Amino acid sequence: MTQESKVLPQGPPTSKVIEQHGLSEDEYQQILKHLGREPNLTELGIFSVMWSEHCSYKSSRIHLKRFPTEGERVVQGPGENAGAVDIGEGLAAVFKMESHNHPSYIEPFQGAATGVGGILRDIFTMGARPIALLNSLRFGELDLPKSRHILKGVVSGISSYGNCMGVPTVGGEITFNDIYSKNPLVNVFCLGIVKKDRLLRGLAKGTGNQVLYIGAKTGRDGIHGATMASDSFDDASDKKRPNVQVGDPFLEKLLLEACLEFLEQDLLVGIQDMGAAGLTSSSCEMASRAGTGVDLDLAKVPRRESHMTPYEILLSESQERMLLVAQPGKEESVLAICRKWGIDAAVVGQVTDDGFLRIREGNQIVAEIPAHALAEEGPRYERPAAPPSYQEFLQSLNIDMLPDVKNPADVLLKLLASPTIASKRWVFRQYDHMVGTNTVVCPGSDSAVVRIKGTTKALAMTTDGNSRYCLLNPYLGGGLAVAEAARNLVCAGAQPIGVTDCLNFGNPERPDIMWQFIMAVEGIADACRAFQIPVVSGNVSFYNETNGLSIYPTPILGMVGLIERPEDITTQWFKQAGDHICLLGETKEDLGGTEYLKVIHSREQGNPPWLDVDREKALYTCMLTLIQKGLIQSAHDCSEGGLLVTLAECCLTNPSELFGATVILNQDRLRLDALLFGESPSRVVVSVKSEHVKQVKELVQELGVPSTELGQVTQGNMDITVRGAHDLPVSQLSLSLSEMSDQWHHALARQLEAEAS
Amino acid sequence: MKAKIYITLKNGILDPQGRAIQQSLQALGFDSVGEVRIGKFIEVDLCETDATSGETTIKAMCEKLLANTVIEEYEYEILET
Amino acid sequence: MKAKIYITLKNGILDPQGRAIQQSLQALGFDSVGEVRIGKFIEVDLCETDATSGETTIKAMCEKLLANTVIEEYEYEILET
Amino acid sequence: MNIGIVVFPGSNCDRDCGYVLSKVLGQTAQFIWHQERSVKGMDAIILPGGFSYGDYLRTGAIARFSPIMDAIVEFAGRGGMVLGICNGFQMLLELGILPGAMLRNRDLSFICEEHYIRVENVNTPFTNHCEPGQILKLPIAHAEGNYYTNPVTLSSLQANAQIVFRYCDREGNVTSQANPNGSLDNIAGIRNAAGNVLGLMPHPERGAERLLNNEDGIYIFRSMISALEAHKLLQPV
Ligand SMILES: Nc1ncnc2c1ncn2[C@@H]1O[C@H](COP(=O)(O)OP(=O)(O)O)[C@@H](O)[C@H]1O
Ligand SMILES: [Mg+2]
Repeated sequence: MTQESKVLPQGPPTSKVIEQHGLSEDEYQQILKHLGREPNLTELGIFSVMWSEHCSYKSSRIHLKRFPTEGERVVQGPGENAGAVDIGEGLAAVFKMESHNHPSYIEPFQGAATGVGGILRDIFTMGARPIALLNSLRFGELDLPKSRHILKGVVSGISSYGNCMGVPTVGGEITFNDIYSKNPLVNVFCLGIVKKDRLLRGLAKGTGNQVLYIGAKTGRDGIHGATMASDSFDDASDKKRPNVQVGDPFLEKLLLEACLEFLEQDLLVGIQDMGAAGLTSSSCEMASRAGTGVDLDLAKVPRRESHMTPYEILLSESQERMLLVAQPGKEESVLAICRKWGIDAAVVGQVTDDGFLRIREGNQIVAEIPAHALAEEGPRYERPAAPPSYQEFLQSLNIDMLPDVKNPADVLLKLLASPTIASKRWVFRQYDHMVGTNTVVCPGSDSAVVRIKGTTKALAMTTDGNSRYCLLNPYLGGGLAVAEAARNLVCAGAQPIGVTDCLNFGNPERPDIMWQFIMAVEGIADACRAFQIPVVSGNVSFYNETNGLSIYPTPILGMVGLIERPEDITTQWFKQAGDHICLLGETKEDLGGTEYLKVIHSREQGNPPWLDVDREKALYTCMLTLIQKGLIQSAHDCSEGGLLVTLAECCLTNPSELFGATVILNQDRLRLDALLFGESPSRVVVSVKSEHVKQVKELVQELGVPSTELGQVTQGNMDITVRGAHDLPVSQLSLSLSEMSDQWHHALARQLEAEAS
Repeated sequence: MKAKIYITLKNGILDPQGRAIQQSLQALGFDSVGEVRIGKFIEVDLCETDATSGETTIKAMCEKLLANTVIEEYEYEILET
Repeated sequence: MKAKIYITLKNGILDPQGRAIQQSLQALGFDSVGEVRIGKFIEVDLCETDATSGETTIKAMCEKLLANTVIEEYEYEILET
Repeated sequence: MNIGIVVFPGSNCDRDCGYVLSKVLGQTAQFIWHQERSVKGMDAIILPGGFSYGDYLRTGAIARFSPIMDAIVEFAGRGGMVLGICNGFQMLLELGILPGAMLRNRDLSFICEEHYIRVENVNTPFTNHCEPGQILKLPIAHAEGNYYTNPVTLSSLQANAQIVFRYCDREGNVTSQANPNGSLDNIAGIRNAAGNVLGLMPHPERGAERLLNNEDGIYIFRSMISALEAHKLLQPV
């Protein structure tokens, strides 16, 4: 075609420029092949972002194939803006999780806020109204002033964006470890609801259809955000320009309402948000998915700053922008809705049939690249992987060298006050977790539960991950995270129906990191397969490394469960004095990698507990059966801090009153610390009305789940007696509720409000 | 002495508040309004008397706490009282 | 022309933000810090040339929208450009 | 009853109010876009919570200039019932229909939590279903609910029983500990002198269903409906 020769030549790039764009010699050769000529600088920039780790998944893609992604309920698996599962009555739940780690370190408030903005757009571009947000956060220990600063900034960023959008932040998790002091993690999960047959996709279908740009004007912000997330790229000429994007939640709220109106009136063929790599990634991905091309005229793109080059416009990561393809003849209606909401909008191009992403500025072509090459034919690497040399040291732990616990009451109080375990109320009271009037179970139980208006159904959601387990044994750590997430859901009375993941790791070019990644993915994949929970979306964040120090491998899972009847919604806290307390599952000598070892013995070593998949599955079936038969008052899974912390939380978390407990434990040849603070998985503490105890026992036995009666809910202290051989008491503790409650409820606020001097 | 500190967003950084106020002023009929940028104005009382050391203090306060130098810049004035 | 507008809480109204900043500054070791008051700093571009009419416009904008005179007071400066 | 809920750009409790009125209480809820100019046919108006115009500049400051506001001011002037919830309350203050202004919360952060409030005046169309001194538990969710007014206005609010709700503890004691945001005199809600306009920071629409573990907000909506019905009986059209 004659047009091809007209691509604006800017001179072939020098090898220095190629290197600055983070492209290897090999990758550059591939670019030459795709183009059949030298790229100009704009084209080089486009390839550079699209083939960055962040956008192309070049190091992870072949491994992610291991995830089970199919299932009866799956409506949309990985590959779209978000995944979707069928929840019945013609509805689908659309969800995904994303990371915003690096920006949140540079500018905690804006970094976290724009992270929330991005994940929300992923959900409403699918045509779904977002109804819940969750977040998983990792920070350094709070004795560092910098960690407190980052935490406060991140929390207020999430709160300001989510609250303004009117989407409740209903849950999440936070853990602390110095390994994150220079690489905090901010992973955000969002879920929305859509009519199944109205699900929208990021498709640029229909030759001749108009391509529209709506939302914020394009500025120079965040140019190279995607490469930044993929490496430590810094272009000297860009240095003066802060690489920070500022979010505008108000504009995004307008975009949300406008998009849902487009959907209601059926005006669109496809839509995608401009996230990483902005206009470039949205246009070429939409074309590539549909097998079409897209022709864009940059002169029509609304701009915030003057004298922007095509390079800058194409790579800008200004927030709150979307690209959409209108149904033929419907452009005017789209524009009218934008006018109503006061949103900038412009027709910027059209769909073509030649498979090219063609960028013009006025009548000049500034770039022309096969869309498929950008979106799908990026490099794929099977990077070398090998266990780190220190792995054996990490796993070696001679527990007999450590003294057993002498004063369990002191240890419990210490654990309750450790920020990883302490109440996160200081954080979630800053999140509007009730807007939308759907939140049945607010933050503070194992899972958040949100009802679905117009049905009797509800969805339970949780995010989980234990990076210490993953450090010690990434395969087991991956599986344990899946198990814990699913256990949290069944404790709320929900059947797990789908999962999304956010895989946060160090530098994939290091074999030890790659090994962690591969093992963790395998662990997650095997567990999901065993529990039949499909992975429908996710995100990978590599290069979480500062000065050569990587974070612990931190895969986070966001899992969704379905509750058919409101009466099955179950919470973790005790409800009534006199109820019986039972432990389902078995306590073993599982001290490796526990919070107890870290807090009390300053060790992060050993092997995490073994995950017995069949036991875990039996537990799920058992829990759901008990709950659906109405036999359970409360259910709380045992995780960080072990049995004693679990019991304390059952006592302390009821929003209307505190309860005590009288509990007798048998030591059963276990170390006392393992019994009280070990973290054996597949365990749940339930409370049962006395008239149901017999029935519960029978059912549990029938379903093959080990169980132990522990005692009763009271209005007094938490009294624990441990009996050894011949039923002789070996340890007795009595903790006042007010003391425990004071430690647990206020520890975080105290540490955060401690001012540095 | 007393310091007046003005903190504004760096050039090129999106100012959503300014934009909303601009639109609202225009809607109110203030047609001559162009760009609006919004920042912070901080008054600090200092019990120092030496102008140079006062200035050093103010600068340090801005860098350390008052301005977020990733996205903001600051100016100040020092008034003897 | 350009206007610089300074909006502060009226005297006598407790300024929780100012107090929090004062405390943080003191905790950071800025011992000489006394009272801190925090306000807004708004820059408005105006395509007017007449100083008097420009001033009238700015005043009207402040009274109508930019300041809430129940709790706030304002000052402004007009700069020719 | 036909209750109009005004939708501003950035409102986000509009649909929640609509749900309670129509699905829980069986009334007709009608959404009114802020650019409309009439509230004709409405028996009462709700200004819902949210972040109108992002709450940029000041909460409620930009929304008060919406085209619909003239009609609402006129409606209120005629004795029409207007309920401002959270951001709606802030708009009523900016409009000057209610006296005072909101400052940032004492601890500067957004607070989402259930709180107890004491009903101080049951002779209003918004509280006639309550007992004097009744304690309601309702969620608050705001960053600027720290009510302020000058001493003269405060005493006239007190003297005229215009303070309708005060933050209190579980037993009903109005203490500074029970005050979540530093609000003057623990004020959680006030009415105008005529009594037909109420602004409050807590969200009654979030406390209107057993499933959500809170039904205390129903008292306020039921009061409104009763008052409207009584009014209709008095003045048949
Ligand atoms: N770890 C993962 N597991 C499953 N799917 C993944 C994973 N990482 C990425 N994906 C899928 O790959 C696609 C591209 O993801 P991503 O690039 O994060 O989207 P975005 O462009 O919105 O950032 C998405 O559909 C996502 O769900
Ligand atoms: Mg996306």
